[in-house]
Amino acid sequence: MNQPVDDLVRAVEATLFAAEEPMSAEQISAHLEGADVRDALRELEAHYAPRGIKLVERGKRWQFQTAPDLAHLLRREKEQLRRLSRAATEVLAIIAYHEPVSRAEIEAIRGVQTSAGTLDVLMEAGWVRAAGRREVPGRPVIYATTPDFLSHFGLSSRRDLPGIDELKAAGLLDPVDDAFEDLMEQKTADTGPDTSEQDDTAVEDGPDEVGPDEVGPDEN
Amino acid sequence: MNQPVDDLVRAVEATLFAAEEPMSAEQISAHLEGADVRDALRELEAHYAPRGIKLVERGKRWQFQTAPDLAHLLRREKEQLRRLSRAATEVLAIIAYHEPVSRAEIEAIRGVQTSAGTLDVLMEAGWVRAAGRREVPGRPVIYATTPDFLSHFGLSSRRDLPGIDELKAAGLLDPVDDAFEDLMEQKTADTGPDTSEQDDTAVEDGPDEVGPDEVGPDEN
Amino acid sequence: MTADGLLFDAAEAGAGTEWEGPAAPTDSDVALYLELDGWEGPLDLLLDLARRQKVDLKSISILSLVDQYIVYIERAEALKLEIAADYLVMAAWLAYLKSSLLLPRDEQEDPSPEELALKLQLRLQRLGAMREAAGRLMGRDRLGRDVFARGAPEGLKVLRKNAWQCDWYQLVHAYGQVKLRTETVVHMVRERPVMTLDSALDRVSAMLGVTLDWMEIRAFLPKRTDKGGDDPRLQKSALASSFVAALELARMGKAEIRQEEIFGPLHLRRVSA
Repeated sequence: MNQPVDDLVRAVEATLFAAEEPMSAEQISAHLEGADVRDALRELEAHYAPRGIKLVERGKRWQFQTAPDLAHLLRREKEQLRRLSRAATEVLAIIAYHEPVSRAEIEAIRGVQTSAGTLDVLMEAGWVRAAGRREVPGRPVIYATTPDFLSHFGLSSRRDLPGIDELKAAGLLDPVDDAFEDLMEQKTADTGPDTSEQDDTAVEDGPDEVGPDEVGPDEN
Repeated sequence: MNQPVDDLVRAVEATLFAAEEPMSAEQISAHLEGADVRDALRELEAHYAPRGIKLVERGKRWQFQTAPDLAHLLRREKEQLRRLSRAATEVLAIIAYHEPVSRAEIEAIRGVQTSAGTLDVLMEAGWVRAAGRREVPGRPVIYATTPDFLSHFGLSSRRDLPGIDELKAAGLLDPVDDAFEDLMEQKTADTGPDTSEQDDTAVEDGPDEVGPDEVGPDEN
Repeated sequence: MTADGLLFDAAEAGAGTEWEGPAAPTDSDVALYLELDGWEGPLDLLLDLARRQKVDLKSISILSLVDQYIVYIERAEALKLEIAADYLVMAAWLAYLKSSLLLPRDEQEDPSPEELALKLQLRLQRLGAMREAAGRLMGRDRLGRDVFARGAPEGLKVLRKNAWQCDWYQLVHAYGQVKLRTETVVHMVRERPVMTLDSALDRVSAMLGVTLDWMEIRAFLPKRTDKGGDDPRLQKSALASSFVAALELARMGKAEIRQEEIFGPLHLRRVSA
């Protein structure tokens, strides 16, 4: 009934099974004295696809986990997640969809200051990390998501973020000023060519002077 | 390529996978709304038999574990070359020339205290062993060299070690040399990262390793 | 372009209103008042009010949104609820925006009220999009809630084993160092032929007693033929001692010293009493 299983496949299977953390193909390979494990990973992924356990790739790292459709069987005793505040979920989403992003940029979208605890919670959860500084005046710290974020939310990569393509296409991931400028240009294009000169000037002047703050009174 | 897997089998598989402890058939059954899981367990056991993971029953409780023949993957050993510290080398030499000796005797010969770590290192290296106790008050442990010691240093017996007169003839008792080498050793320790290994050992051995202090306790 | 023409675009449509955290306020106005703390600032409240225009999410009216906001704030004030300053500032700004949008404009303002309204709408869109995205993100199969990692992984361990290095030379050399360090150190002072100051004093004063003439100091030294007198070290010692003896005798007034040139021969004679 059982066919013999390839030795390398068995070794990769056992390694990932015993691992306490997701492992990249390189890490698995290093653990198995440099063997090329990519085929074995694909084979295992296919083998486990219909089973109660799955082998999944999350941000280039592989891990075994239970099948999502069995959540109802497992959840009752294992609910251990701390609920995130609404602020924290919003900040997390903004970082994930815009990364890397500075705190000021997060606040521009949310319209409120981000309390110090909010980013801390996300960093403590291991989902968000500081990812350097933006090379603009003040050199603000910028934030990005981590591989653990992808693991936790079951994303193979950031491209898996729900609706990210639509949001991108709709320009909703662009800053307000950019979107505004685009809209004004479209408007200009729609109206007659005779007024284009005047409108162009207006458009060019507009966004420069009107920062996001000036759209409405900011809270502070 | 993959046949569909029975729902109950999948559920048992996921339950055992996520479990933090081995589970009895009754526990699994209770977790799965009273389903009879025995057949599912047998099926899983057979399914995993040739794989890198096994489902095993131990004292009526079931658990997944890495296949025994792959246990070596869980604990890999990596050899790290490390130079013996000067303190350890001295202690080893004293044991070789005077064996069996107690720690107090070693200290009397060296003129400085010997940290416990030093003897541990020599025993870890497999060159020194505890060789019983000296029948004097306090019954101190006495130490001797091992056959591994002889083979590592290319000696057929301890008598191959050169005597004091030979050492003198070879210039190994030359005080100028000593001072010079101390200087060189200090210099080496101060420079490049290539000596970090040596430094590590020095830290382990603590005050023993500090050259000039070893001249004698009267320094303080 | 009128304010009413400002639309939320399609991406806003069909947005789920579910996300984790505090539940969205209910439709009841009373609840609205009580849950003032439920909003994170004026933009959040505006977005929520916009979502309430359920007639058509695609065509939110900025003007009616402004009205709703202002009414909301006014009624909250009427109930003497404490309202954070930023809500009031937003209310004032929106009132200004509304009047600008409604009143005929004589002069060209820059930016125009339509542009300000558009920017406000764009901000609301972005916040709405992120709120929806957060909801969908939280609704995914999450590790530790919907899917689970292995409960008790054995763990992969890499054990570092030390391979200690030492060779024959280092071993033997170390022993040599120990021996050398602990060897008893003995200082030997060899016996040397010397003439003490006392014997020089005796000798010089005795010899001075024989004559009143000047005598060169060398004449006081032991003869080569004396016992041990041929030892240059004794000669050196005797010269030094005799010189000191001569100085001593001169100090006591028993002898005179004379030297005719620098480094010249040194003479002494007895002082006649």
